Amino acid sequence: MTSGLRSSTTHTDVEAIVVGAGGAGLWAALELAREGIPTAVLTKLYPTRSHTGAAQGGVCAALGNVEEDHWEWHMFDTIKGGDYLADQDAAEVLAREAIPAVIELERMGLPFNRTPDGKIDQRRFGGHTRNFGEGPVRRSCYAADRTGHMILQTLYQQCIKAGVKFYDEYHVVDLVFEGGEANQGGRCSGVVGYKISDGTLHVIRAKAVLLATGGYGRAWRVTSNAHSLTGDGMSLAWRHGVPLQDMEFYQFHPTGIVGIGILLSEAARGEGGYLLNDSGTRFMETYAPKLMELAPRDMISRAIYQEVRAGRGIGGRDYIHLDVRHLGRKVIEEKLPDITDFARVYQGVEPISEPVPVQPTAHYAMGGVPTNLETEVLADARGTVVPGLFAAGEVACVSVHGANRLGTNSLVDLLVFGKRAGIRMAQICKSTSQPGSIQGAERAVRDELLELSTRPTGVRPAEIRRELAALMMDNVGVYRDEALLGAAVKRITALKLEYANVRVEDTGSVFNTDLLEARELGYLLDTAEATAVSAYARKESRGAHSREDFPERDDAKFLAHTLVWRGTEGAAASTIDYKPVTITKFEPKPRVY
Amino acid sequence: MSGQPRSRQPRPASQGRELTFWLLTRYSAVALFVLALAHFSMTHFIFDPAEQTAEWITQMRWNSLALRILDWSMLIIVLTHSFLGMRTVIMDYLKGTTQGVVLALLWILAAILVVLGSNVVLTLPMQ
Amino acid sequence: MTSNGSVELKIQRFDPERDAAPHWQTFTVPVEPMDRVLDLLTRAKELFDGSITFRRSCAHGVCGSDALLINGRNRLACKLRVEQLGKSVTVAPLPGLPIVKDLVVDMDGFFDKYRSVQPYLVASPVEGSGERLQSQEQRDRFDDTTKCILCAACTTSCPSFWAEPEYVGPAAIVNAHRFIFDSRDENAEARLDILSDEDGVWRCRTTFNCVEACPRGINITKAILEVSSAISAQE
Amino acid sequence: MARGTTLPAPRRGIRGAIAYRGGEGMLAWAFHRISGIAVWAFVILHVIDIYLVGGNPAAYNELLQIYASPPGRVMETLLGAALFYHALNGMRIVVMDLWPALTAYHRQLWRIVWITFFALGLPGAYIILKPIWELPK
Ligand SMILES: Cc1cc2nc3c(=O)[nH]c(=O)nc-3n(C[C@H](O)[C@H](O)[C@H](O)COP(=O)(O)OP(=O)(O)OC[C@H]3O[C@@H](n4cnc5c(N)ncnc54)[C@H](O)[C@@H]3O)c2cc1C
Ligand code: HEM
Ligand code: SF4
Ligand code: F3S
Ligand code: FES
Repeated sequence: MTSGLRSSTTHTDVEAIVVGAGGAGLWAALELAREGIPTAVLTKLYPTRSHTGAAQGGVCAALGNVEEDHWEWHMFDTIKGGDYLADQDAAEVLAREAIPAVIELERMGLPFNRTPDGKIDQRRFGGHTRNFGEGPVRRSCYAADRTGHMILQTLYQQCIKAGVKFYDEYHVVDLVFEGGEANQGGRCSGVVGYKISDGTLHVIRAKAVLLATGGYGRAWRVTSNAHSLTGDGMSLAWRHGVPLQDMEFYQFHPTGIVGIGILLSEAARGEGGYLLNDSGTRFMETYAPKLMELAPRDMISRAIYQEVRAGRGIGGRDYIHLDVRHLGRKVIEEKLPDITDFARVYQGVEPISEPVPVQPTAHYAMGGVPTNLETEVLADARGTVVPGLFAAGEVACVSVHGANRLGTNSLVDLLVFGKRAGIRMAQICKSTSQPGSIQGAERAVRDELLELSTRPTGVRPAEIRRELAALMMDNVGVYRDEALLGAAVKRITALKLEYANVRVEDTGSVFNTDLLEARELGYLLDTAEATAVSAYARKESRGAHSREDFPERDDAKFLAHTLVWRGTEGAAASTIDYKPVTITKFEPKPRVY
Repeated sequence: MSGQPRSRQPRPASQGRELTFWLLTRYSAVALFVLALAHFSMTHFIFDPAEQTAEWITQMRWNSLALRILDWSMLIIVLTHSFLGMRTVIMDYLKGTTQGVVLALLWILAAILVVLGSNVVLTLPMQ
Repeated sequence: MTSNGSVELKIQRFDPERDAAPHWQTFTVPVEPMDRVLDLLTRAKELFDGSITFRRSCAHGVCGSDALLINGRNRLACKLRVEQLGKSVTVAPLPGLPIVKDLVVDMDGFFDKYRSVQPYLVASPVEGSGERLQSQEQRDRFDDTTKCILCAACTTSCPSFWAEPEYVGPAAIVNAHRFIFDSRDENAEARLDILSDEDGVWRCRTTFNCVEACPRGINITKAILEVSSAISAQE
Repeated sequence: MARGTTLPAPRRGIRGAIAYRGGEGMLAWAFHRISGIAVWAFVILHVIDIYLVGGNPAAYNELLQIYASPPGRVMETLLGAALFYHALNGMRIVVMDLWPALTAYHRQLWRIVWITFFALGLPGAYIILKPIWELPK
């Protein structure tokens, strides 16, 4: 009987492991290489395929190249944008270190657009303001409409230059702990990687392991996220006793292409595009009379839902129109080339003469694996560090984004905390000794994979995945309430049971994507569960989390981060705890724009 | 498979040979654009092939030193250009030892043609 | 959305653990109005045969995972609407690279070539805490070639590459160009040297298949010829 | 790489070129190569026959009869066509080599090649072929 994996196992020793080669992972790898730490970067995609490359908008840093700007302003915007749930010490680090990080990127060769005097050019972006909210400021550094692409390329190039060792197309299927799980004081001592091209397992031992695996947007049906964003890092850590933080805060971007969710960037509205309902009215008048289409993402997404729910979606269906026709051909083609291209290719719509159908699309996880400012993973609300385990990028929750992330701040997060991760890991590698032998550490996951790939009958993973995605869209979407969330938690638990019976058709050991997709579905179910459970427990509305049964923000009870631990296998009972928000400079105020 | 593909080995610094060949092909192409087309027009449009017997050629065309020099330089340029071109074609479609053998034959052929052509254009006595 | 009927999806299959040679398999796949070829492949995998193997990630033409030979041309499956192809769609792996399984090819050689042109900025350190200066004109000089997503559609569409797999190929040249013409870089000479060897730029025969295949609309041939000119200017 | 399995040979070389649906550029290249090889073959012949002008004039004149015969003229016309196409397209390439920006207009250049080819080539062919029906048999 053949199965998805081969019996041989390879053992390797390094000092540091980076899982994931998006912006966060690459920068960490680069710092480690600079310190001469033997490092292995494992990534299930070729590094340049990582989703960091999809980011268009830009990366904010208060360089003040085109007008006055200060990191304190950036910090304030980040905190207010996050509805005061962001940890303010973290937001300060973010805003301060964004500046040297962007400069360093330039020095690494990133081709930023330039001002007339040759400096990095900057433009406006939603939610970024001058003097604590007085008006928009030009803070977003950009490279045409492909800033993320250029960040990814530049960091990868520098890694090549530095001779970083990549394990391309290795899917990390497990973390290895010694001395107990994360919540039992255990230390992370390595990972188990599955080499996609030949189905062999690779056990790699190290003193420091970084999770930089990105988000889990594929849990929703309509999403801007890549097929590969399945919450691997979050789920693997969760399975080993690490809690997940603030999972209920998931950002929906208001303007995704109907049905498939591909993002039409905020630039369309920045340039003056309208949002219209079925009767052709600019409905944002009712919801944000001052800012109209430039209100924050969470507000607009909610407004769209309200319209659709009131039957004012286009043709009574679940989307509205983004209209840029009045901007004229020149503006549309020159300033919004991506949107024009996407609308043409993916919808067959000509934005110059037709309005573009859009709907909110699942976009970004504010929550994730809890870490401190040094990117060390935390085991509990008291801040106990899990030795050897680190997290940075979208997989992590530091928390800088609080309850709602501002545009461009995710890229800043990758750079600042990716770099910090590398530096901290290098320190740890220099000051600790190699963990004990991890021979046989792959046994558990080998059994799981074998079981999964040799089950003779069962449902197709695609069926569960489809149902999960629809469920998350309907019940754990923009608007939530007790009934929806309760039903979601129940259904996810049931789906997890069904998942125990999925059948993988491909029995080969070479490039078995069928097996890996089934495995990824398991990660998605975990992250979906954590999200639904956390959302159910948070009885207030804050940032991206909108409870119709609790429409107000409740600072008295919920100015706190949610931590959720995974229940034992088969049981839905996850444990929840809360930890206080760090407030340094800015007292929480109502969030009005 | 024998050894590593070349792209994984450190690449030797270029000796400039490929560049030279590339440039030679371009320069000779431009020259030929004039020479070869003029030659073809002369032999086919101005005169008719039927008129151009061996005697006619020796008496009329090669009675002028200028025309002889022209014909000879064209011979050399055409041979340079077309044999460099054939080298490319051969290197594209034939590999390994076959390639080496055929290329060697190609250069021998080229040398023979230079000798044959020069022999008649340069050494035939003027009338 | 309402169903639009179905199309014949012909896929080149190859399982190294079972097959001696690639063969074709046809599926009748239901299709929705805005479907792209990637949606068809995904649906065929979900509905009919989980072992159909291909790479994909971003699903909107920015990661470069799913360049395939579709109806005789190299295209990104996620950027090509089925409706533009008619009722029959034929999908094969990128030509000229070893097949690993079904539509997945071995890209190692491709990335080796990319790495061989030193695709990274080489520049002496700058003083102070600020950025290097560069005018927008200097920046525009190499804008086109910064768009590359390393999808390999170009290199594997090139007759010169099919003829000589050691040809460094358009993708690598594009990425060398990106640095050769960057005013901040100080390593142009080394890259020009690399690209002037037997397997370098001279193998380009201005066939333009690469340009037509490039999902990012890069004028690759122009970049190649600019590198050739730079080499001849340097000598 | 998959252990223990040989990778199937990818489509390469001439077979790859035939299977791929290239555009104008690929056609231009294929014609250029074919015409180049054809003209090269003729050049070999031509150098040998010219050698005969000195070496064996009688033999040369006999050969000339073949060239001047109707089939010979058709052959010469085809040769002229190959040379003319190759020359025009060769200039198209050289022009782009010199001014890479012109690559953006390679299709237009390709069209110019064909317009010139027919505008000058058809009258040329007429002149070469005319004797077939005008000369006394
Ligand atoms: C369409 C779109 C546009 C965006 N635009 C912006 C913007 O303009 N500005 C902004 O600031 N943010 C933007 N974002 C958000 C931002 O791009 C992402 O949050 C960020 O890129 C995440 O980077 P990362 O390094 O954490 O992970 P990613 O770039 O997602 O990389 C994840 C890496 O982990 C690897 N990996 C995952 N699982 C495994 C596993 N099991 N084993 C091995 N490897 C694994 C993957 O191979 C990959 O290399 C956008 C997001 C999207 C979807
Ligand atoms: C008269 C006899 C000629 C012969 C026998 C000849 C032959 C050839 C051959 C065999 C090639 C190689 C084709 C390839 O690499 O695919 C070639 C290439 C070329 N020829 Fe000619 N040619 C002739 C005349 C011309 C003329 C008159 C021109 C142009 C004005 C020309 C321009 C070129 C160019 C530019 C190339 C290079 C093509 C490339 O590198 O892609 N040739 N020639
Ligand atoms: S140049 Fe274009 S076709 Fe070639 S790898 Fe880059 S993006 Fe793909
Ligand atoms: S297809 Fe090949 S021949 Fe040149 S123009 Fe492109 S690299
Ligand atoms: S899936 Fe990313 S380019 Fe097609």
